[in-house]
Amino acid sequence: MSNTLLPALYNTMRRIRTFEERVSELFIKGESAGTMLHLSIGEELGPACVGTAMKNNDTFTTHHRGHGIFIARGGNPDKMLAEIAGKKDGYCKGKGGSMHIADMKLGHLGANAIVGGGIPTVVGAAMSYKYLKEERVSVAFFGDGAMQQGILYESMNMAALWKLPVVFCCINNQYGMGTKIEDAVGIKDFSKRAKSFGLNTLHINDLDVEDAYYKSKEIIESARKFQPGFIEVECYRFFGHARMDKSPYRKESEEKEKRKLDPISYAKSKLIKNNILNENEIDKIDNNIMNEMDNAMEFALKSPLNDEKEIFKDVYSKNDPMPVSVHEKIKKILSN
Amino acid sequence: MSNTLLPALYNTMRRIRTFEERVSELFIKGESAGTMLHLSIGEELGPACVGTAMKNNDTFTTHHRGHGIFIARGGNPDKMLAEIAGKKDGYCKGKGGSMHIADMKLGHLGANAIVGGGIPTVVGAAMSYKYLKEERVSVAFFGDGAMQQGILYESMNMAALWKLPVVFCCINNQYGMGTKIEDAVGIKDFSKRAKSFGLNTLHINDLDVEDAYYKSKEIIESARKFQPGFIEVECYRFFGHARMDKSPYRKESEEKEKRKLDPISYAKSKLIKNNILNENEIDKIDNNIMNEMDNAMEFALKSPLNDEKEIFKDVYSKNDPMPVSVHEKIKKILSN
Amino acid sequence: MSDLKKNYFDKITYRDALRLAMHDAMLEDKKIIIMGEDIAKYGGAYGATKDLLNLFGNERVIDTPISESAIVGAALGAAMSGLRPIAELMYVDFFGMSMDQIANQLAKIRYMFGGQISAPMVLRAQGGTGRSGGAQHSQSLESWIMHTPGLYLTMPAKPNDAYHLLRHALKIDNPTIFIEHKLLYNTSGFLDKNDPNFLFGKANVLREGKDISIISYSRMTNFAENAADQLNKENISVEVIDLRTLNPLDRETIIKSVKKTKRALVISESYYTSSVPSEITSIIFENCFKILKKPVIRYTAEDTPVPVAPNLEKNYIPTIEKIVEYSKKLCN
Amino acid sequence: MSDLKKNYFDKITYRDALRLAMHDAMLEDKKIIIMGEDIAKYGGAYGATKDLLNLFGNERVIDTPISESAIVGAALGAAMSGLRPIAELMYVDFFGMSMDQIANQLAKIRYMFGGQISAPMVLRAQGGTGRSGGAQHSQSLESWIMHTPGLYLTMPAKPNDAYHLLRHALKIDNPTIFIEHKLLYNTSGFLDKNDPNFLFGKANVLREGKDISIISYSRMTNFAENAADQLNKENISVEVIDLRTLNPLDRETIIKSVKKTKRALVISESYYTSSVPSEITSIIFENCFKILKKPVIRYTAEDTPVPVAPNLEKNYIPTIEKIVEYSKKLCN
Ligand SMILES: Cc1ncc(C[n+]2csc(CCOP(=O)(O)OP(=O)(O)O)c2C)c(N)n1
Ligand SMILES: Cc1ncc(C[n+]2csc(CCOP(=O)(O)OP(=O)(O)O)c2C)c(N)n1
Ligand SMILES: [Mg+2]
Ligand SMILES: [Mg+2]
Repeated sequence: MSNTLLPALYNTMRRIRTFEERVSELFIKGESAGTMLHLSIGEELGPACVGTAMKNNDTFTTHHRGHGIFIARGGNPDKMLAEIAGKKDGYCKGKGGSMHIADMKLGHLGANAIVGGGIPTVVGAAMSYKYLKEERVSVAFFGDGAMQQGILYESMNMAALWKLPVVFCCINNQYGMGTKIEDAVGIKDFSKRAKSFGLNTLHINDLDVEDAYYKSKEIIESARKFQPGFIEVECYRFFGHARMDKSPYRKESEEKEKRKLDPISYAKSKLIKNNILNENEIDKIDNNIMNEMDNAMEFALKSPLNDEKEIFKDVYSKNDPMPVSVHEKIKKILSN
Repeated sequence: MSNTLLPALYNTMRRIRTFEERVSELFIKGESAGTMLHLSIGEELGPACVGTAMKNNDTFTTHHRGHGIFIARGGNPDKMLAEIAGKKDGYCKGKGGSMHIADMKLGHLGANAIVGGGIPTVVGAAMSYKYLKEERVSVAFFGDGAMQQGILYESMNMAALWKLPVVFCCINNQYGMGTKIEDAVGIKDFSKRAKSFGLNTLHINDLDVEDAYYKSKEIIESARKFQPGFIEVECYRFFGHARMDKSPYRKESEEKEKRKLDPISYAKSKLIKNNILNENEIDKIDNNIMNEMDNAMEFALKSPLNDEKEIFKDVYSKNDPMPVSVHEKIKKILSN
Repeated sequence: MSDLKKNYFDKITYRDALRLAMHDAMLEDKKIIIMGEDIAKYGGAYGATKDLLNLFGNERVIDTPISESAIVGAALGAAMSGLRPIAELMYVDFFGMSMDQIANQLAKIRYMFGGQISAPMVLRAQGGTGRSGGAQHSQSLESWIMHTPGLYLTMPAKPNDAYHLLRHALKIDNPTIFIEHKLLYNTSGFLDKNDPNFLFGKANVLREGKDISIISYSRMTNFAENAADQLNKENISVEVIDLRTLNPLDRETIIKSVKKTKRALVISESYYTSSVPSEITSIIFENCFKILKKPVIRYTAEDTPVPVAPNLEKNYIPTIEKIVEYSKKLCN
Repeated sequence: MSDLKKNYFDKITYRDALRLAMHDAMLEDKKIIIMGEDIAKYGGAYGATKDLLNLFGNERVIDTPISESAIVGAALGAAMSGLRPIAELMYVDFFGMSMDQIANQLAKIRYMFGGQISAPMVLRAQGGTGRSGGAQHSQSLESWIMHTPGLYLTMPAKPNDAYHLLRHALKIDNPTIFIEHKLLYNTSGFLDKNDPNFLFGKANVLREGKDISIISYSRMTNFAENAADQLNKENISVEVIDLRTLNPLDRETIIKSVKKTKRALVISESYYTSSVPSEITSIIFENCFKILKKPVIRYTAEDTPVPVAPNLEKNYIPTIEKIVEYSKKLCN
């Protein structure tokens, strides 16, 4: 056990939470592009442990609730918040928004707004790594909802059949929108499903991020040796599904109870208990993160809007003509 | 054990085989509608045992290789062959052909040319039976290829979640076109997959149709009590994938070997050994079936072609206008 | 929902008109069930099925797993077996997940099976831009559906039509794709439950005019009306046609109108190419070719994915100002 | 495949032109892999990938499970990660199974991700009637694709074009949907590997004429040529245009031709409504409106599912006789 691991994991989790709080603020300020903002507050453990266990060159896709994962993989909060605000300096020039953040340089093959949509991408990425003899693993992150999308099973089968360096990582936050997992599946034991397709499995169901890190690492390293894996991280979505959702479909008492299972508080206690960091040191970390995220906020708010022409860019490659605008077409017809 | 069961099962299997031989003949005569004819020769055990274990009011869908299943469920060979010939007297007026035979009166909710396409149909049918309090089971038949289609897992999950009277029945003939099952899946144990979704399972892997019948019956009756099930019947596709396919992708020696595993010969031996029927009696059964199928052939060949107007019928309900033909549309434009 | 028997003049929302239609239909016909993601407890992503769970119970109002393909397929199976399901896809963008069940199964079973069986069901979905949903949550994919024989297709713009179209679709035997618009739920208008003028498959002439016909459907109808009001002030008399159903398509009303006005502008929020607007443009040209004073103009969204940035999204689709401008140009 | 460097004049089949294109491309570019159902050992349902497994091995020629959605998705992932996959769907009818990966992912990733990445891949599929495949194995679904911005779309009619279009598609960065026709594989024609006239995105004027333009693509091009020959004998001079690519669409060639002939017939095997032919019809009307002598006619398959019965299937799509008849009527 190292004395730097838990602080690093704590730092990551705290950065995720603080980032998401800023996203919320952006929304409240009326500066977010739309309201489809899915926060990972309460779910920081999975992104932190799996994200940290991945290596530099490893790649991943995420679901719509993907901010946390990308933060854990080194995503730049400035460009992320700018993207969420729909601004020019965002990762995707504001054209993708919260649900489509991507960064090829950091191996982020894309967030996806289609439940399950980004899963086969990692199968293909892994085919490529294997063929090109690159020692990389590709990880698909998705929610418990995607466990009900057929494409997951098609992808699992391919990964097992072709022995690909792939990990499927399910962030099971107990809900798909307002539907409790019990109302969405016949049997909750997802590892059993993954095993039946031939995957290594890991089920994380407690609050110790350090422990989860070591276990995740094993799965990822097995995948690197062509034994694909599956990780389920059970957690709880502390707040509503998206920013507009007040969760009327679940009891406040449930929320209260479940919010006590906070991986960040747990890590903090452990840091203190094990004499790795003291309260002051932790406060300092938290403050640094606050500053970082304040700056990101400022960056996003200051970032300019896109030029109208941006609508037509990036549909086809730079070598090819851009689509002709409807207005140009009409002009031409009228001038006939 | 009854003394009428095995003869009945034998009869069904023999009828299936003889029917399929006629389909082949129809093709050779150049009288079939197209060449996409998928024969179930060698695979008669599954249709016979599961088809016989189902009750009168039970319903089913089949895959593209569905003739045998429908024969086992009482399908009329006259109308089936006429359909395969694309004739007016066929089950679907020749508009559906071999891959879309259906008969609502006999509970045949349709053969489907899309691998996996007919699977969720039985989930919906079962929802209906449960809601209407009808004691019916709906069975989806499909090939091993459909085990790789996501929709199967979506359907299994729904069946388990809602405790529906459904059975999923995989006729595993070891091949999907020219691809051996080993080259299509990571792990061959399909029951494990089905179990992980919450289904009762049964794996049939020998030649005793009587035994298979009793086991299938249990699964079906559990389904009737709202415990959905899964049956895999392992068998071997004796001939090519469709009528044009000479199976160059597999060794003749393999075929020879595997064709020895003939459920019909096995049943015949058992009938004789157990003194249920003697050779002569069996020959008589076989001859009757020959006659029956000869008549069906004659019926199909004699059946008239459809009128051209048939193209436009059955797109919308009888109360609604038929689609206007392209020719009518053009005529009108030209007359403007 | 206590005031069921009331008529609503100028005050029911599009959302409530839909809820009421489902409510009234379910009261009348026990074979109607509703199934979809978060339509029961949550009441639907846009609230269109709110309270129905409490009123009709979880045997008839069914939350499903997130399995679009099986949702459509199961609804189809139920429709073939004695029920009359309403299935909901949360966004039309999810047609992609279920297109086989929609286009290869639902649309074709009656035909493939020689008329033995029909699939009396309604598939509700919701489309359009306006909430920065991005490329995968903002599309208008009616063109795929209109290109699929066997499916009826309706896209109401008004609460009254939403009510009656849905009620009607729940009485006929043809599978109907019923597409709502995310920005219409909060709009309101009158509802006349006994509307003597409503006819399924008939377009609605919302404004009579003599200088130009503006033809559209769904949310763009409201844009067209707004533009027509402005144009009226400048003495351009606009005929505004709301198609309401795209299949069946009321060709007669379109052609009759353009034969009168001799000018036509087709407005849609879909992509430009190979689309519903291409179809309507063709029909008008084909039938009014000799008398048209100006070429028909189709004004649509751009042939690009939908951008998230609100400033881009706004001009990505037709704007009222531009509808006015193009109308004027056509009337020059 | 020993005669690789040869040119084939009047003797290569469409099937072999495709095989050769893949072969030549794979020799040149190690990043090209092929994946699909039964494309390796079996050589493809229509033989278009025969022998490639033996030549390039199972690391590059990959039989997949029957999982259309994951096939397209995995190819996309590989294309984003350094490879240049050719994925095959056995029938265009299976677009339905994979439409989310095609239309929501493949078509949109470049845009959604702000131009960071592209998906340089080709998705081959095969469509059309003629083998009694029925409603789920005989469709022509190019209209769905043409209605999806972000996807290039090609539908060659001739071996030479099949070769060059595929070669080109394997060099560019845009994802290309490449649709073949089941009845073209056995047809043959010339192949000039160094064809100086081939230009991607350019329509091919197969016959120059002055009385009428017949515009089509894929198998219908051959019908058009055949009709043109008959019409020629009756002194009607037909310009036959083979579009070859539908996106990009060569509007200029279409418009230029019709401006000359003043009459146009659009032929396609797709459904009639809301389709590629609607689009082309609109474009011609919009741009040639004033000089057209007759309305543009679009002659397509019927707006019904495809029937299996061979006698019905034959007249379900355009016939050469009727193309001749309608051309004459337009030239009256
Ligand atoms: C294919 C598809 N179906 C439905 C939706 C709408 N939707 C967005 S998020 C969501 C819930 C997803 O639940 P889960 O996968 O558990 O992720 P979570 O939101 O809990 O992180 C749904 C139904 C979608 N975006 N894509
Ligand atoms: C969705 C879909 N993909 C591919 C095909 C083409 N196809 C027809 S049958 C077949 C093999 C199916 O194998 P299996 O399910 O094992 O059935 P079998 O033919 O062995 O009875 C394939 C790939 C299809 N019809 N539908
Ligand atoms: Mg969840
Ligand atoms: Mg098989």
